Amino acid sequence: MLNVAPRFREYETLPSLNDPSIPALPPLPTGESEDTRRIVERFGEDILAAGLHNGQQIVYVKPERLLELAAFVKDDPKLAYEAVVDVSAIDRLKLPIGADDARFQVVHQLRSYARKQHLMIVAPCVGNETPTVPSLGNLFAGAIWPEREVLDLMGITFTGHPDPRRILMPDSWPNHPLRKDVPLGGEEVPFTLTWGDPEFATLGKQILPAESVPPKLPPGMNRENMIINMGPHHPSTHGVLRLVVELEGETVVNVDPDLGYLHSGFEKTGENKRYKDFVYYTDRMDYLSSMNNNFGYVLAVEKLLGLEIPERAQVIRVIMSELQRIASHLFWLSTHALDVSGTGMSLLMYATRERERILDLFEMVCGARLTLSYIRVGGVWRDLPEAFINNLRDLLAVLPRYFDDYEAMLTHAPLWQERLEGIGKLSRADVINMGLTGPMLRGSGVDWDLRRDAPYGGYENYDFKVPVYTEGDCYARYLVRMEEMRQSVRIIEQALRNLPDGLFRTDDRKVSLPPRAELDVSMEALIHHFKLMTEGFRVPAGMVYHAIEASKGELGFFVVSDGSAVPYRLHVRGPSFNNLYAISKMSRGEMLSDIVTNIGSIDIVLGEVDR
Amino acid sequence: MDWLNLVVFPVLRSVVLIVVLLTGFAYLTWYERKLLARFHARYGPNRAGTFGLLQPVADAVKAVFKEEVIPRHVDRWVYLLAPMLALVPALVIWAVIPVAKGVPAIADVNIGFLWILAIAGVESYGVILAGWSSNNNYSLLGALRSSAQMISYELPLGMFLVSILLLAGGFSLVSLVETPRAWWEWVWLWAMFPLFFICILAETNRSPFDLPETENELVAGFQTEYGGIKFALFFMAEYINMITTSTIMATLFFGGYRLPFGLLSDVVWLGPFVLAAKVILLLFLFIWVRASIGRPRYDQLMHFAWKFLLPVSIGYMIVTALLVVFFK
Amino acid sequence: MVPTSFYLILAGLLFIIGTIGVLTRRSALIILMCVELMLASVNLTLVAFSRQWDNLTGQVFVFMILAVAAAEVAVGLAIIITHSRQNNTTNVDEVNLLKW
Amino acid sequence: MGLEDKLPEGIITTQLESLVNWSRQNSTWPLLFGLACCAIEMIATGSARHDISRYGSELFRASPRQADLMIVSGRVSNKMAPVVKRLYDQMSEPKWVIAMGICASAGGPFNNYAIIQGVDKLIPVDVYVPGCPPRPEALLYALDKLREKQGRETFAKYRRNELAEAMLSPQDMDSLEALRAKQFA
Amino acid sequence: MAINSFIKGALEIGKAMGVTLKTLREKPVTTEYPRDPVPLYPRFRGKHELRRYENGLERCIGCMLCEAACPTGAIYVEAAENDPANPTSPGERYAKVYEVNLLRCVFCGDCEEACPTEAIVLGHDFAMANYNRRDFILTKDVLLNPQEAHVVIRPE
Amino acid sequence: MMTASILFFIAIGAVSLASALGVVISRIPIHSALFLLVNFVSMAVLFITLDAQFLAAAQVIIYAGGIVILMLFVIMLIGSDEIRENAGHRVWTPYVGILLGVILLASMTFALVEAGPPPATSAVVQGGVPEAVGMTLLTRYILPFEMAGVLLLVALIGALLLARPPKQKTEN
Repeated sequence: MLNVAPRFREYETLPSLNDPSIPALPPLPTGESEDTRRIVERFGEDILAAGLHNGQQIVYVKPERLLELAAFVKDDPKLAYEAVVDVSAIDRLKLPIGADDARFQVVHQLRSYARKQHLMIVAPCVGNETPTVPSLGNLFAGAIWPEREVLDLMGITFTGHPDPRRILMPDSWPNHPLRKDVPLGGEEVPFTLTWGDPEFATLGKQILPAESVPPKLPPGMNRENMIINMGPHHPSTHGVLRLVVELEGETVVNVDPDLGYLHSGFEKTGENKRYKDFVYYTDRMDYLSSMNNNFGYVLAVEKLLGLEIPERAQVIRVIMSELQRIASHLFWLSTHALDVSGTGMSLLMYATRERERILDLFEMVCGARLTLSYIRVGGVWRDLPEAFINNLRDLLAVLPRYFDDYEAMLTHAPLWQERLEGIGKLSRADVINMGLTGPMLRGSGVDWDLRRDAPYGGYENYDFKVPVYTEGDCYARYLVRMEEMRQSVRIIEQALRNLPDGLFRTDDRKVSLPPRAELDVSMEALIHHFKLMTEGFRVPAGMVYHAIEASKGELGFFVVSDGSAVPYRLHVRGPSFNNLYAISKMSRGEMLSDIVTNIGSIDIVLGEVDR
Repeated sequence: MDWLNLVVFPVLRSVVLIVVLLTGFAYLTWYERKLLARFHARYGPNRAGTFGLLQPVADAVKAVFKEEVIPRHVDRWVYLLAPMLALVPALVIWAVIPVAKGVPAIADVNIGFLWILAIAGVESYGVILAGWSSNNNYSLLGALRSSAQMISYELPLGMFLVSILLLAGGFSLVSLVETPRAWWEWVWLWAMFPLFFICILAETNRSPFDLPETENELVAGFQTEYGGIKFALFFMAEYINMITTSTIMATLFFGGYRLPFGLLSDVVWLGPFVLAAKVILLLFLFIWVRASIGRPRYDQLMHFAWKFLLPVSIGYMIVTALLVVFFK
Repeated sequence: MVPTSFYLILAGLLFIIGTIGVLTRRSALIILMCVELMLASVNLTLVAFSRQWDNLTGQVFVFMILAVAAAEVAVGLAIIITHSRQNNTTNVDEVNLLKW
Repeated sequence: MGLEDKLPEGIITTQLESLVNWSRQNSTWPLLFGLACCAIEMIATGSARHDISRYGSELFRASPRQADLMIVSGRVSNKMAPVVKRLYDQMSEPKWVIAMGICASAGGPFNNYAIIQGVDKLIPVDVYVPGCPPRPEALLYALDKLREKQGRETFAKYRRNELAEAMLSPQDMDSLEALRAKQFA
Repeated sequence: MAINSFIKGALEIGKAMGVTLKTLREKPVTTEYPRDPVPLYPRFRGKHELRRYENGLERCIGCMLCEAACPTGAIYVEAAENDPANPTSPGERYAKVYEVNLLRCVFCGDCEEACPTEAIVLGHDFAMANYNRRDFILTKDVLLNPQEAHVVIRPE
Repeated sequence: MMTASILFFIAIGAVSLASALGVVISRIPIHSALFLLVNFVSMAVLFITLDAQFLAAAQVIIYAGGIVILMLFVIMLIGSDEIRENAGHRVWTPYVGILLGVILLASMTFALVEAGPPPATSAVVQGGVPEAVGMTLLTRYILPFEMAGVLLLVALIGALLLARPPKQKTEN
């Protein structure tokens, strides 16, 4: 009916300097570690491969023994992998795999907090069109939601899954979008050339009908009680989260989160964009701490590239990351105060007022307020402007005073304390089993901070305290975040003291643009410039999971490269997504108002939850 | 002459009063928005007229010319009745408040205190019926909260009123203002003012006790389904209630239309201005509290009423009775 | 001055309406309301008589009735709530556990 | 519609019209409705530094029945589309829509299966704001643009429901489902 | 003890009210946007502009590198051979069509970075809101002749 | 003035009768409660015409401010579904009810007619003011007054016990 103008321009049609190579499989792990040896000893033939790859422990296991392996690594005191932090899957359709090789692989990321170890378990799925694999959901609560996500986006059936429903896409969605045979979708970008096309002729005038289907009652809910739909349009769900709440009086009997109202296809988009382009997309995931998102993504890619980063760039990254953490926490504080305390509450304005000053600094450095994409592969976008350091010093001098003001308004205020203390209680065992991270973890007595326990980006050089509270309630999480802001100020101060001179991005011309001055004098620089701008840089085939401590928790990027300039598989482990799982457990048996407190306390950003 | 006294004067007075109150309401919204803005370190409305002084006019005209929607799922009559029920008590309570020496707003009845109590009792109907008739779960929860909250806080409020009544020795508000009081009476009275103020906050659904409409939990609570002029009526009711209760507090605690130490007590026309000044100061308190204090949870609010305020108010009443018996 | 008989007639009519309500309606809540209606009509006669005979006893009686009414409503509503919680109805016809 | 339906046409109406338009310009209450990144900038617009309250628009109403302006701040996903439409339908006339940011305006960088490529496929948009996300000042500028538009409105528009006429007739309409199917065809 | 905690709570509330009162005395931090200019930092990236050389020639040589670099495909360039007698740009080719779709642009600055001749730059104009979707295609005309010169040549 | 006050009385009386009928007739419990409220308020007005201001205020405070709100609360709590009035068995009750009512009405009319008009009102009671009622209550009728207090207390406790949710097995 409607004709789409045939004007698609692919990057490949542009002059590229050497041919794109044939996609390669990520190489198998080599060598071994103590843990993999122990696992191989126990499971023998059923371990397909085990060892180290990019410095990570990886175990490939036959699907029929996956469950057993998971139980073993969980319970064995010498392994003690207590938590599943992420589950993802790879559709290997476009990779040169053998005919009898499984098309889908499920990848689990396991974490041992006691031993500070990370383990990746990969299991191929049985069946290529309707793949199945055993579910770890009964063993690790933290696997339930990620598995639902894989089920939804990849169409992999998890046998024995406690709650096998779609999670992000509408129930009626026709396909599983992350499969490689499903197109990206979207529409052509109009220019004056194509404005006349029938597709665009009706823009702004054609109002499409969109019937809303009455939602199904989630399992386990009783119609006799009052069912309340919180969201997707609700002031306190921090975006478009929908919570189906079953109430008895005002007591919450059951909560069922319904996600996907902001599902924007980040992963699929990432698999269709060059590595250099996806940095811009990471901004828009957790839009409150885009710096951290950039950081995490860039570190993962750099790990694949095996790139060394100049010292100055490292320090700048830390400064930015910590500033972003403060900004994010300030925004959390303001919205949390708003949720708990009401619209007139001044704290909303005060915390955003200080946040604006940080955003000013960002604008000065990055030219944008929110979507910064400042941290790039190989370093940072530009060097710090001259005035930046002084402005930052000024800000750092006053920030602690502002924090004192906030605490004067909240910390011991009786109403605030009463609203938060004992609300949303989570025990230490719970948070670990549910795979929660960040302040959720530290508020429940787990002394874990990736910056300290798995240092990245030079964090090992800084002296800072990781606040830990054992109460596990909203008040403890509040205290954790307040203290984190103060610690971030400390880190930035240290970083400012030791800010070295030097390059702000690597001079490896394979990934980093040559300086503008060189373009006019050096042919080689010009070639690099053209190549980086058209094709981007190539990343060696491999597989990596890299996690950083973002302001909301562990932000992990799982990247599979086939050697080209576009990621083959790009999965994001968003802290909000996994943390949000706890909302049901936190809110059950509490009051309706406490749901709001709990959401605020989890500190979710829907862009990251739904991706 | 009878007719003049019985019908014409009261009607005239009510008209004047209503006009004053509506203007007061309009500028209270402006006052609140401006003041709240300053508490928040910003400017507040300044586009409509100088200093945004025409802002209330814009709001009002807009509300009047907004489409009137009656959702299909509501209980039509009750839905339409509710905003009026919310507004009327806020207005009629004024009947007994003295605004100047010898000039009650409408009438100096000998049951002034009881009148206040009685009207406070029916105030909650608007909210409750709005919540119920909207046929919306959020509204219903708001209505339930409202009814429970109002009943709970009416008890300590009544106790406090009775205590003041004991001190005053009569039901008339005029005589309450006119009777001179000993210094210890004032001190004893003021000691209880914060608690009385808390009750008033709860009765007027003002932040931090705005639980029936808690935006962050119940979307807009009982008024979720109301828009246009009907919503404006609720808005009006809330703000006129603020003015009314401030006036009551000014009358009960701060000598109403009288200046301290009996200054200029013969200048009758000064009365309304003195009263207005006191009211504005009290309204400042309302807004200041809103800007500074978080909101409790619904059950905590109830606990506070029953487990703290009620016993304290009963104790206060007993002590007051003893004081009156032995010292007065 | 309105003659007392007017008040009495009004009270009587109200009382009868209340009675009819109690007898015809099946919802426990509405029956309770109708009982209140009857009580109120009695109050009216008492106050009217109090004025008629210039005697405050009538008003004191009304005061007592108010107290009784409050107590009655509290207990009655409590019973209705409990019952409706268990049987999910307020229909008095279905309250027949004691029937043999 | 509201009162204006019952008014005769004439000079008084014109005078009234400008009064009403002025009032609408100065008391545009937005719907408290945030979607994605732009919502954060929308909140920032309300914050002390940028202070949308100067326009009389700080009363973000959570209930669509009390709101005049819908700021679609962020990307609208396929799952969200019916909700957005429903919210818009629940707002009472006169109502306006600002598509804040490029995602709401045209899909922005999310040229993919999940995002509706422009919210104007669902609801009529009055002002589009480019930027990803637009600065708070850009939103304020859009608000100024909207005020300009509000100033030009007439009662007749609502009386004759010109808005509806401007839209295509139902048989020309394509449904969201069809659009979706086309993407995967 | 209830009374005791009440008094303590009252003190804390007093402290909170003190903080707000303190702010009341301070000057608001608001920037009165349309009246006062917005303080923008040099690196801020707003509306696109095409630059010329001082002699009036266009800088753009139609290399289409910006189009390739754009992560969202918001730029469309069609190059043509320069008329040697009356060149539009100093190079061999120039951009016959140069369009930016503002509603797809994320203002990331990659085009600016990619451009070898510094022809396309992101200016400081952020007031781009408009009524019609068709108004958001910046044609070469518009790009070359911005209403006000917002161009900031960044030192880097 | 005589006629004016009688007209006033008739108007209020009509309101009160109509609202009473509304209580009985209306199908939706909330509407019944609202009619009840109107009835009580009109009753309060009648009390004022009878010089019983204190009682009028008390009527509003207790009935309107307390009882009806409580009823509304309960109706909202247990859901205000309409009750099937024509429940299969016992279809005859309404008719018998109306019949009984008519009989009652007839007998009362008869009694009134029989008794003839009561003597014209003699004194103007100034006893409606709170002071007088209070004095009477706390002197002559102190015992009933105290008893009423006890009654209310007992009712309170009773209501609490009755409405307490059935004990569930908490904690599992």
